[in-house]
Amino acid sequence: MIDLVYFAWVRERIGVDGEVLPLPDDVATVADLLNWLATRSPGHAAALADRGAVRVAVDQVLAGLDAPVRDGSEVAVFPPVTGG
Amino acid sequence: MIDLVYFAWVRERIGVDGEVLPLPDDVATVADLLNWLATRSPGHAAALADRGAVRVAVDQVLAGLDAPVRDGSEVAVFPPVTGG
Amino acid sequence: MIAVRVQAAPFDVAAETAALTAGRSDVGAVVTFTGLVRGDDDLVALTLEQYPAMTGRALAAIAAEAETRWPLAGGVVVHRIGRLVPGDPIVLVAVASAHRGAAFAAAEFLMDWLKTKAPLWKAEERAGGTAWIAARVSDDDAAKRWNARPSPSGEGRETA
Amino acid sequence: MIAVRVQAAPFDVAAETAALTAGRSDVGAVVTFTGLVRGDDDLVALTLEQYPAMTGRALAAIAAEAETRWPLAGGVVVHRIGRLVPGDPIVLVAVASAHRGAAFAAAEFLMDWLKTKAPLWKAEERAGGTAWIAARVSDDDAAKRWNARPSPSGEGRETA
Repeated sequence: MIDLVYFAWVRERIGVDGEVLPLPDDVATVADLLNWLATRSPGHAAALADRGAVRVAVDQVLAGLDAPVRDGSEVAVFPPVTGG
Repeated sequence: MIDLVYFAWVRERIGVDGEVLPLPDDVATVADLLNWLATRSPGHAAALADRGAVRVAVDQVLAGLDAPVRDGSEVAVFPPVTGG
Repeated sequence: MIAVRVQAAPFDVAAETAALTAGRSDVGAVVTFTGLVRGDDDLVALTLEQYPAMTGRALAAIAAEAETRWPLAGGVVVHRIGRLVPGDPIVLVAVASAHRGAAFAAAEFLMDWLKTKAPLWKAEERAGGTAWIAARVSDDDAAKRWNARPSPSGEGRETA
Repeated sequence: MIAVRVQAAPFDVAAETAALTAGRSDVGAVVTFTGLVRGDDDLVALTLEQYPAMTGRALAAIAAEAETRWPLAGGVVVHRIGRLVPGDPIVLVAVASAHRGAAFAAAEFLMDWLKTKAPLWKAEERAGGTAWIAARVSDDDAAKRWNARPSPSGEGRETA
Protein backbone atom coordinates (compact mmCIF):
# COMPACT_ATOMS: atom_id res chain seq x y z
CA MET A 1 0.00 0.00 0.00
CA ILE A 2 1.04 3.57 -0.55
CA ASP A 3 -0.16 6.55 1.43
CA LEU A 4 -0.86 9.48 -0.88
CA VAL A 5 -1.47 13.03 0.40
CA TYR A 6 -2.34 16.07 -1.67
CA PHE A 7 -2.10 19.78 -0.97
CA ALA A 8 -3.37 23.10 -2.32
CA TRP A 9 -4.70 22.94 -5.90
CA VAL A 10 -3.46 19.39 -6.36
CA ARG A 11 -5.81 18.41 -3.54
CA GLU A 12 -8.61 20.53 -4.97
CA ARG A 13 -8.32 19.07 -8.48
CA ILE A 14 -8.09 15.47 -7.30
CA GLY A 15 -10.93 16.14 -4.91
CA VAL A 16 -9.59 14.36 -1.83
CA ASP A 17 -6.99 15.15 0.87
CA GLY A 18 -5.34 11.83 0.23
CA GLU A 19 -5.87 8.16 -0.50
CA VAL A 20 -4.34 4.85 0.40
CA LEU A 21 -3.78 2.63 -2.63
CA PRO A 22 -2.11 -0.69 -3.38
CA LEU A 23 1.17 -0.02 -5.15
CA PRO A 24 1.17 -1.59 -8.64
CA ASP A 25 4.13 -3.87 -9.37
CA ASP A 26 5.31 -1.73 -12.28
CA VAL A 27 5.50 1.47 -10.23
CA ALA A 28 9.08 1.82 -9.04
CA THR A 29 9.75 5.57 -9.20
CA VAL A 30 8.01 8.88 -8.59
CA ALA A 31 7.62 9.27 -12.37
CA ASP A 32 5.95 5.85 -12.62
CA LEU A 33 3.66 6.79 -9.75
CA LEU A 34 2.55 10.08 -11.32
CA ASN A 35 1.93 8.37 -14.68
CA TRP A 36 -0.23 5.79 -13.01
CA LEU A 37 -2.10 8.29 -10.80
CA ALA A 38 -2.92 10.46 -13.82
CA THR A 39 -4.96 7.60 -15.28
CA ARG A 40 -7.16 7.19 -12.21
CA SER A 41 -9.73 9.97 -12.79
CA PRO A 42 -10.26 13.19 -14.76
CA GLY A 43 -9.39 15.05 -11.53
CA HIS A 44 -6.09 13.18 -11.20
CA ALA A 45 -5.37 13.86 -14.86
CA ALA A 46 -6.08 17.57 -14.43
CA ALA A 47 -3.92 17.81 -11.30
CA LEU A 48 -1.00 16.04 -12.97
CA ALA A 49 -1.32 17.38 -16.51
CA ASP A 50 1.79 19.53 -16.10
CA ARG A 51 4.41 17.46 -14.27
CA GLY A 52 6.66 20.53 -14.03
CA ALA A 53 4.00 22.26 -11.97
CA VAL A 54 3.97 19.73 -9.16
CA ARG A 55 6.47 18.65 -6.55
CA VAL A 56 6.67 15.32 -4.78
CA ALA A 57 7.89 14.40 -1.32
CA VAL A 58 8.54 10.78 -0.36
CA ASP A 59 8.34 10.27 3.39
CA GLN A 60 8.34 14.06 3.88
CA VAL A 61 11.51 14.63 1.88
CA LEU A 62 11.42 16.30 -1.55
CA ALA A 63 12.08 13.72 -4.24
CA GLY A 64 12.90 13.88 -7.95
CA LEU A 65 11.12 11.95 -10.70
CA ASP A 66 13.75 9.20 -10.52
CA ALA A 67 13.39 8.69 -6.77
CA PRO A 68 12.24 5.21 -5.75
CA VAL A 69 8.76 4.66 -4.36
CA ARG A 70 8.33 1.72 -2.00
CA ASP A 71 5.42 -0.04 -0.43
CA GLY A 72 4.56 1.71 2.82
CA SER A 73 5.87 5.10 1.74
CA GLU A 74 3.99 8.34 2.29
CA VAL A 75 4.03 10.23 -0.98
CA ALA A 76 2.86 13.85 -1.05
CA VAL A 77 2.02 15.71 -4.24
CA PHE A 78 1.70 19.49 -4.15
CA PRO A 79 2.49 22.70 -6.04
CA PRO A 80 5.85 24.40 -5.42
CA VAL A 81 5.73 25.80 -1.90
CA THR A 82 4.92 29.49 -1.69
CA GLY A 83 6.26 30.02 1.81
CA GLY A 84 4.60 32.00 4.54
CA MET B 1 26.69 85.52 29.82
CA ILE B 2 27.39 82.02 28.67
CA ASP B 3 25.50 78.95 29.76
CA LEU B 4 27.89 76.07 30.40
CA VAL B 5 26.72 72.47 30.90
CA TYR B 6 28.87 69.47 31.70
CA PHE B 7 28.29 65.76 31.35
CA ALA B 8 29.75 62.45 32.54
CA TRP B 9 33.29 62.68 33.93
CA VAL B 10 33.66 66.27 32.79
CA ARG B 11 30.77 67.08 35.12
CA GLU B 12 32.24 64.95 37.90
CA ARG B 13 35.69 66.53 37.69
CA ILE B 14 34.41 70.09 37.54
CA GLY B 15 32.00 69.27 40.33
CA VAL B 16 28.87 70.99 39.00
CA ASP B 17 26.24 70.19 36.34
CA GLY B 18 26.79 73.56 34.79
CA GLU B 19 27.40 77.22 35.43
CA VAL B 20 26.43 80.58 33.98
CA LEU B 21 29.38 82.91 33.56
CA PRO B 22 30.05 86.30 31.98
CA LEU B 23 31.87 85.77 28.70
CA PRO B 24 35.31 87.47 28.80
CA ASP B 25 36.01 89.83 25.92
CA ASP B 26 39.00 87.83 24.73
CA VAL B 27 37.05 84.56 24.42
CA ALA B 28 35.92 84.27 20.80
CA THR B 29 36.22 80.56 20.03
CA VAL B 30 35.69 77.17 21.65
CA ALA B 31 39.47 76.88 22.09
CA ASP B 32 39.59 80.26 23.86
CA LEU B 33 36.72 79.17 26.08
CA LEU B 34 38.38 75.91 27.11
CA ASN B 35 41.67 77.71 27.83
CA TRP B 36 39.88 80.16 30.03
CA LEU B 37 37.73 77.55 31.80
CA ALA B 38 40.81 75.44 32.58
CA THR B 39 42.15 78.29 34.75
CA ARG B 40 39.05 78.54 36.92
CA SER B 41 39.69 75.72 39.40
CA PRO B 42 41.75 72.56 39.88
CA GLY B 43 38.59 70.62 38.90
CA HIS B 44 38.23 72.54 35.66
CA ALA B 45 41.91 72.02 34.97
CA ALA B 46 41.58 68.27 35.57
CA ALA B 47 38.53 68.00 33.37
CA LEU B 48 40.15 69.90 30.52
CA ALA B 49 43.75 68.65 30.87
CA ASP B 50 43.46 66.62 27.68
CA ARG B 51 41.59 68.68 25.11
CA GLY B 52 41.48 65.70 22.76
CA ALA B 53 39.45 63.79 25.33
CA VAL B 54 36.56 66.25 25.40
CA ARG B 55 33.94 67.31 22.89
CA VAL B 56 32.07 70.59 22.77
CA ALA B 57 28.60 71.42 21.53
CA VAL B 58 27.53 75.01 20.96
CA ASP B 59 23.78 75.42 21.15
CA GLN B 60 23.41 71.61 21.02
CA VAL B 61 25.48 71.18 17.86
CA LEU B 62 28.95 69.62 17.95
CA ALA B 63 31.56 72.31 17.40
CA GLY B 64 35.28 72.27 16.65
CA LEU B 65 37.93 74.26 18.50
CA ASP B 66 37.70 77.08 15.96
CA ALA B 67 33.94 77.46 16.28
CA PRO B 68 32.78 80.87 17.51
CA VAL B 69 31.32 81.28 20.98
CA ARG B 70 28.88 84.12 21.48
CA ASP B 71 27.21 85.76 24.40
CA GLY B 72 24.00 83.86 25.18
CA SER B 73 25.21 80.55 23.78
CA GLU B 74 24.75 77.26 25.55
CA VAL B 75 28.08 75.46 25.50
CA ALA B 76 28.24 71.82 26.56
CA VAL B 77 31.49 70.05 27.40
CA PHE B 78 31.52 66.26 27.61
CA PRO B 79 33.52 63.13 26.76
CA PRO B 80 33.01 61.52 23.33
CA VAL B 81 29.54 60.00 23.36
CA THR B 82 29.43 56.28 24.06
CA GLY B 83 25.99 55.66 22.65
CA GLY B 84 23.30 53.55 24.22
CA MET C 1 17.24 26.43 21.32
CA ILE C 2 14.76 27.85 18.80
CA ALA C 3 11.28 26.43 19.30
CA VAL C 4 9.04 26.11 16.25
CA ARG C 5 5.26 25.89 16.02
CA VAL C 6 2.67 25.90 13.25
CA GLN C 7 -0.77 26.77 14.53
CA ALA C 8 -4.09 28.36 13.66
CA ALA C 9 -4.26 30.32 16.91
CA PRO C 10 -2.85 33.83 17.30
CA PHE C 11 0.47 34.29 19.10
CA ASP C 12 1.43 36.57 21.96
CA VAL C 13 4.67 38.35 21.09
CA ALA C 14 5.19 39.69 24.60
CA ALA C 15 4.79 36.26 26.22
CA GLU C 16 7.06 34.61 23.64
CA THR C 17 9.85 37.15 24.08
CA ALA C 18 9.52 37.25 27.86
CA ALA C 19 10.23 33.52 27.85
CA LEU C 20 13.48 34.12 25.96
CA THR C 21 14.96 36.45 28.57
CA ALA C 22 13.37 35.26 31.82
CA GLY C 23 15.93 34.82 34.56
CA ARG C 24 18.93 35.53 32.31
CA SER C 25 21.40 38.38 32.23
CA ASP C 26 23.45 37.20 29.23
CA VAL C 27 20.94 38.34 26.60
CA GLY C 28 21.74 41.76 25.20
CA ALA C 29 19.50 41.72 22.15
CA VAL C 30 16.04 40.47 21.29
CA VAL C 31 14.86 40.93 17.73
CA THR C 32 11.29 40.14 16.79
CA PHE C 33 9.72 40.03 13.39
CA THR C 34 5.96 40.02 13.16
CA GLY C 35 4.47 39.50 9.72
CA LEU C 36 0.94 40.72 9.11
CA VAL C 37 -1.46 40.07 6.26
CA ARG C 38 -1.53 43.14 3.99
CA GLY C 39 -4.77 44.20 2.39
CA ASP C 40 -3.16 44.83 -1.01
CA ASP C 41 -5.37 44.87 -4.08
CA ASP C 42 -8.57 44.37 -2.16
CA LEU C 43 -7.45 41.12 -0.59
CA VAL C 44 -10.29 39.68 1.47
CA ALA C 45 -8.44 36.82 3.13
CA LEU C 46 -5.39 34.59 2.90
CA THR C 47 -5.67 30.88 3.61
CA LEU C 48 -2.53 28.95 4.47
CA GLU C 49 -2.20 25.22 4.25
CA GLN C 50 0.57 23.12 5.73
CA TYR C 51 1.79 19.54 5.29
CA PRO C 52 2.09 18.96 9.02
CA ALA C 53 4.72 16.22 9.03
CA MET C 54 6.92 18.03 6.53
CA THR C 55 6.31 21.62 7.58
CA GLY C 56 7.20 21.02 11.21
CA ARG C 57 10.30 19.06 10.24
CA ALA C 58 11.44 21.75 7.80
CA LEU C 59 10.95 24.54 10.35
CA ALA C 60 12.91 22.60 12.95
CA ALA C 61 15.73 22.08 10.45
CA ILE C 62 16.04 25.75 9.54
CA ALA C 63 15.92 26.71 13.21
CA ALA C 64 18.80 24.30 13.87
CA GLU C 65 20.67 25.79 10.91
CA ALA C 66 20.27 29.31 12.35
CA GLU C 67 21.67 28.08 15.65
CA THR C 68 24.80 26.73 13.95
CA ARG C 69 25.31 30.01 12.07
CA TRP C 70 24.95 32.46 14.95
CA PRO C 71 25.54 32.37 18.70
CA LEU C 72 21.96 32.57 19.93
CA ALA C 73 20.56 32.44 23.43
CA GLY C 74 17.19 31.21 22.19
CA GLY C 75 14.37 31.90 19.83
CA VAL C 76 10.91 30.99 18.66
CA VAL C 77 9.24 30.67 15.29
CA VAL C 78 5.45 30.57 15.09
CA HIS C 79 3.66 30.36 11.75
CA ARG C 80 -0.07 30.55 11.54
CA ILE C 81 -2.19 28.55 9.12
CA GLY C 82 -5.85 28.67 8.18
CA ARG C 83 -7.85 31.69 7.06
CA LEU C 84 -6.43 35.10 7.96
CA VAL C 85 -7.70 38.55 7.08
CA PRO C 86 -5.77 41.78 6.42
CA GLY C 87 -4.19 43.06 9.61
CA ASP C 88 -3.92 39.60 11.15
CA PRO C 89 -0.49 38.58 12.44
CA ILE C 90 0.66 35.60 10.40
CA VAL C 91 4.23 34.85 11.44
CA LEU C 92 6.48 35.55 14.39
CA VAL C 93 10.22 35.15 14.59
CA ALA C 94 11.89 36.14 17.85
CA VAL C 95 15.60 35.66 18.45
CA ALA C 96 17.70 36.41 21.51
CA SER C 97 21.46 36.77 21.53
CA ALA C 98 24.22 38.46 23.48
CA HIS C 99 24.76 40.85 20.58
CA ARG C 100 22.51 42.65 18.14
CA GLY C 101 24.28 41.60 14.95
CA ALA C 102 23.59 37.90 15.50
CA ALA C 103 19.99 38.54 16.55
CA PHE C 104 19.20 40.68 13.51
CA ALA C 105 20.93 38.34 11.08
CA ALA C 106 19.30 35.18 12.44
CA ALA C 107 15.83 36.76 12.42
CA GLU C 108 16.25 37.95 8.83
CA PHE C 109 17.68 34.59 7.75
CA LEU C 110 14.72 32.74 9.25
CA MET C 111 12.23 35.12 7.66
CA ASP C 112 13.83 34.87 4.21
CA TRP C 113 13.57 31.12 4.48
CA LEU C 114 10.02 31.12 5.84
CA LYS C 115 8.80 33.41 3.07
CA THR C 116 10.16 31.17 0.34
CA LYS C 117 11.05 27.68 1.45
CA ALA C 118 8.58 26.83 4.18
CA PRO C 119 6.30 24.01 3.03
CA LEU C 120 3.20 26.17 3.06
CA TRP C 121 0.71 27.04 0.38
CA LYS C 122 -1.28 30.24 0.23
CA ALA C 123 -4.59 30.97 -1.44
CA GLU C 124 -5.75 34.55 -1.90
CA GLU C 125 -9.42 35.35 -1.60
CA ARG C 126 -10.71 38.43 -3.42
CA ALA C 127 -14.08 39.68 -4.57
CA GLY C 128 -13.51 37.82 -7.83
CA GLY C 129 -12.70 34.47 -6.25
CA THR C 130 -9.92 32.50 -4.65
CA ALA C 131 -6.59 31.64 -6.30
CA TRP C 132 -3.51 29.75 -5.16
CA ILE C 133 -0.38 31.86 -5.18
CA ALA C 134 2.63 30.83 -7.26
CA ALA C 135 6.16 30.95 -5.83
CA ARG C 136 7.79 34.35 -6.15
CA VAL C 137 11.20 34.78 -7.72
CA SER C 138 12.18 37.93 -5.77
CA ASP C 139 11.66 36.15 -2.48
CA ASP C 140 13.74 33.23 -3.73
CA ASP C 141 16.55 35.68 -4.44
CA ALA C 142 16.29 36.98 -0.89
CA ALA C 143 16.63 33.46 0.47
CA LYS C 144 19.50 32.56 -1.87
CA ARG C 145 21.85 35.22 -0.50
CA TRP C 146 22.24 33.09 2.61
CA ASN C 147 23.57 30.16 0.56
CA ALA C 148 26.26 32.10 -1.24
CA ARG C 149 28.58 32.37 1.75
CA PRO C 150 29.36 30.31 4.82
CA SER C 151 29.67 33.31 7.14
CA PRO C 152 26.64 34.99 8.66
CA SER C 153 27.04 38.29 6.85
CA GLY C 154 24.31 39.76 4.71
CA GLU C 155 23.71 42.15 1.85
CA GLY C 156 20.94 43.37 -0.36
CA ARG C 157 18.52 44.47 2.33
CA GLU C 158 16.16 45.92 -0.25
CA THR C 159 14.36 42.66 -0.79
CA ALA C 160 10.79 42.75 0.27
CA MET D 1 6.53 58.99 11.51
CA ILE D 2 9.04 57.55 13.98
CA ALA D 3 8.45 58.84 17.51
CA VAL D 4 11.48 59.19 19.81
CA ARG D 5 11.63 59.29 23.58
CA VAL D 6 14.36 59.30 26.21
CA GLN D 7 13.07 58.28 29.60
CA ALA D 8 13.96 56.63 32.89
CA ALA D 9 10.77 54.55 32.96
CA PRO D 10 10.52 51.07 31.43
CA PHE D 11 8.78 50.65 28.06
CA ASP D 12 6.01 48.31 27.00
CA VAL D 13 6.98 46.67 23.72
CA ALA D 14 3.52 45.23 23.10
CA ALA D 15 1.80 48.59 23.59
CA GLU D 16 4.34 50.40 21.41
CA THR D 17 4.02 47.94 18.53
CA ALA D 18 0.24 47.71 18.80
CA ALA D 19 0.13 51.46 18.22
CA LEU D 20 2.08 51.04 14.97
CA THR D 21 -0.43 48.69 13.37
CA ALA D 22 -3.74 49.70 14.97
CA GLY D 23 -6.45 50.14 12.37
CA ARG D 24 -4.14 49.60 9.39
CA SER D 25 -3.92 46.85 6.81
CA ASP D 26 -0.94 48.18 4.85
CA VAL D 27 1.69 47.06 7.35
CA GLY D 28 3.19 43.70 6.46
CA ALA D 29 6.22 43.76 8.74
CA VAL D 30 6.99 44.92 12.26
CA VAL D 31 10.55 44.53 13.47
CA THR D 32 11.42 45.23 17.08
CA PHE D 33 14.78 45.39 18.71
CA THR D 34 14.97 45.31 22.48
CA GLY D 35 18.36 45.88 24.02
CA LEU D 36 18.98 44.58 27.52
CA VAL D 37 21.77 45.24 29.98
CA ARG D 38 24.13 42.26 29.99
CA GLY D 39 25.74 41.13 33.22
CA ASP D 40 29.16 40.68 31.62
CA ASP D 41 32.22 40.68 33.87
CA ASP D 42 30.23 41.03 37.08
CA LEU D 43 28.57 44.25 36.04
CA VAL D 44 26.42 45.53 38.89
CA ALA D 45 24.69 48.38 37.09
CA LEU D 46 24.89 50.71 34.14
CA THR D 47 24.06 54.39 34.52
CA LEU D 48 23.17 56.39 31.44
CA GLU D 49 23.26 60.15 31.24
CA GLN D 50 21.77 62.27 28.49
CA TYR D 51 22.10 65.90 27.40
CA PRO D 52 18.36 66.36 27.07
CA ALA D 53 18.27 69.19 24.52
CA MET D 54 20.86 67.53 22.29
CA THR D 55 19.94 63.89 22.78
CA GLY D 56 16.30 64.40 21.86
CA ARG D 57 17.23 66.48 18.85
CA ALA D 58 19.76 63.91 17.65
CA LEU D 59 17.32 61.03 18.01
CA ALA D 60 14.68 62.93 16.08
CA ALA D 61 17.20 63.63 13.31
CA ILE D 62 18.24 60.01 12.90
CA ALA D 63 14.61 58.92 12.94
CA ALA D 64 13.90 61.40 10.14
CA GLU D 65 16.93 60.07 8.26
CA ALA D 66 15.61 56.50 8.52
CA GLU D 67 12.29 57.68 7.11
CA THR D 68 13.99 59.16 4.07
CA ARG D 69 15.98 55.97 3.46
CA TRP D 70 13.18 53.41 3.69
CA PRO D 71 9.45 53.40 3.07
CA LEU D 72 8.18 53.05 6.62
CA ALA D 73 4.66 53.02 7.98
CA GLY D 74 5.81 54.16 11.40
CA GLY D 75 8.15 53.47 14.23
CA VAL D 76 9.24 54.29 17.72
CA VAL D 77 12.58 54.67 19.46
CA VAL D 78 12.73 54.65 23.25
CA HIS D 79 16.03 54.92 25.09
CA ARG D 80 16.20 54.64 28.82
CA ILE D 81 18.51 56.65 31.05
CA GLY D 82 19.40 56.43 34.71
CA ARG D 83 20.59 53.40 36.63
CA LEU D 84 19.84 50.00 35.08
CA VAL D 85 20.82 46.54 36.27
CA PRO D 86 21.61 43.39 34.25
CA GLY D 87 18.48 42.06 32.58
CA ASP D 88 16.84 45.48 32.38
CA PRO D 89 15.56 46.55 28.98
CA ILE D 90 17.50 49.65 27.96
CA VAL D 91 16.50 50.47 24.39
CA LEU D 92 13.60 49.74 22.07
CA VAL D 93 13.45 50.26 18.34
CA ALA D 94 10.24 49.21 16.59
CA VAL D 95 9.68 49.80 12.89
CA ALA D 96 6.66 49.03 10.73
CA SER D 97 6.70 48.79 6.96
CA ALA D 98 4.85 47.14 4.11
CA HIS D 99 7.84 44.84 3.55
CA ARG D 100 10.30 43.06 5.77
CA GLY D 101 13.48 44.28 4.08
CA ALA D 102 12.80 47.92 4.89
CA ALA D 103 11.73 47.14 8.44
CA PHE D 104 14.83 45.06 9.20
CA ALA D 105 17.20 47.55 7.59
CA ALA D 106 15.71 50.59 9.30
CA ALA D 107 15.74 48.90 12.71
CA GLU D 108 19.36 47.85 12.31
CA PHE D 109 20.35 51.30 11.00
CA LEU D 110 18.75 52.98 14.00
CA MET D 111 20.39 50.57 16.43
CA ASP D 112 23.84 51.00 14.90
CA TRP D 113 23.44 54.73 15.28
CA LEU D 114 22.05 54.56 18.79
CA LYS D 115 24.87 52.33 19.98
CA THR D 116 27.54 54.72 18.74
CA LYS D 117 26.33 58.19 17.94
CA ALA D 118 23.53 58.86 20.40
CA PRO D 119 24.56 61.66 22.78
CA LEU D 120 24.56 59.39 25.81
CA TRP D 121 27.24 58.54 28.32
CA LYS D 122 27.45 55.29 30.22
CA ALA D 123 29.10 54.50 33.52
CA GLU D 124 29.70 50.91 34.56
CA GLU D 125 29.34 49.99 38.20
CA ARG D 126 31.24 46.93 39.41
CA ALA D 127 32.40 45.61 42.75
CA GLY D 128 35.60 47.59 42.30
CA GLY D 129 33.91 50.90 41.59
CA THR D 130 32.28 52.91 38.83
CA ALA D 131 33.94 53.93 35.58
CA TRP D 132 32.80 55.88 32.54
CA ILE D 133 32.93 53.87 29.34
CA ALA D 134 35.02 55.07 26.40
CA ALA D 135 33.65 55.02 22.85
CA ARG D 136 34.08 51.67 21.11
CA VAL D 137 35.75 51.40 17.73
CA SER D 138 33.90 48.24 16.59
CA ASP D 139 30.55 49.91 17.11
CA ASP D 140 31.74 52.93 15.17
CA ASP D 141 32.57 50.61 12.29
CA ALA D 142 29.06 49.19 12.44
CA ALA D 143 27.58 52.65 12.20
CA LYS D 144 29.93 53.72 9.39
CA ARG D 145 28.68 51.11 6.94
CA TRP D 146 25.49 53.16 6.58
CA ASN D 147 27.48 56.21 5.41
CA ALA D 148 29.43 54.46 2.69
CA ARG D 149 26.52 54.24 0.29
CA PRO D 150 23.37 56.17 -0.41
CA SER D 151 21.20 53.07 -0.81
CA PRO D 152 19.77 51.26 2.18
CA SER D 153 21.76 48.06 1.72
CA GLY D 154 23.94 46.63 4.45
CA GLU D 155 26.79 44.29 5.08
CA GLY D 156 28.95 43.00 7.88
CA ARG D 157 26.25 41.77 10.20
CA GLU D 158 28.81 40.30 12.59
CA THR D 159 29.23 43.55 14.51
CA ALA D 160 28.14 43.29 18.08
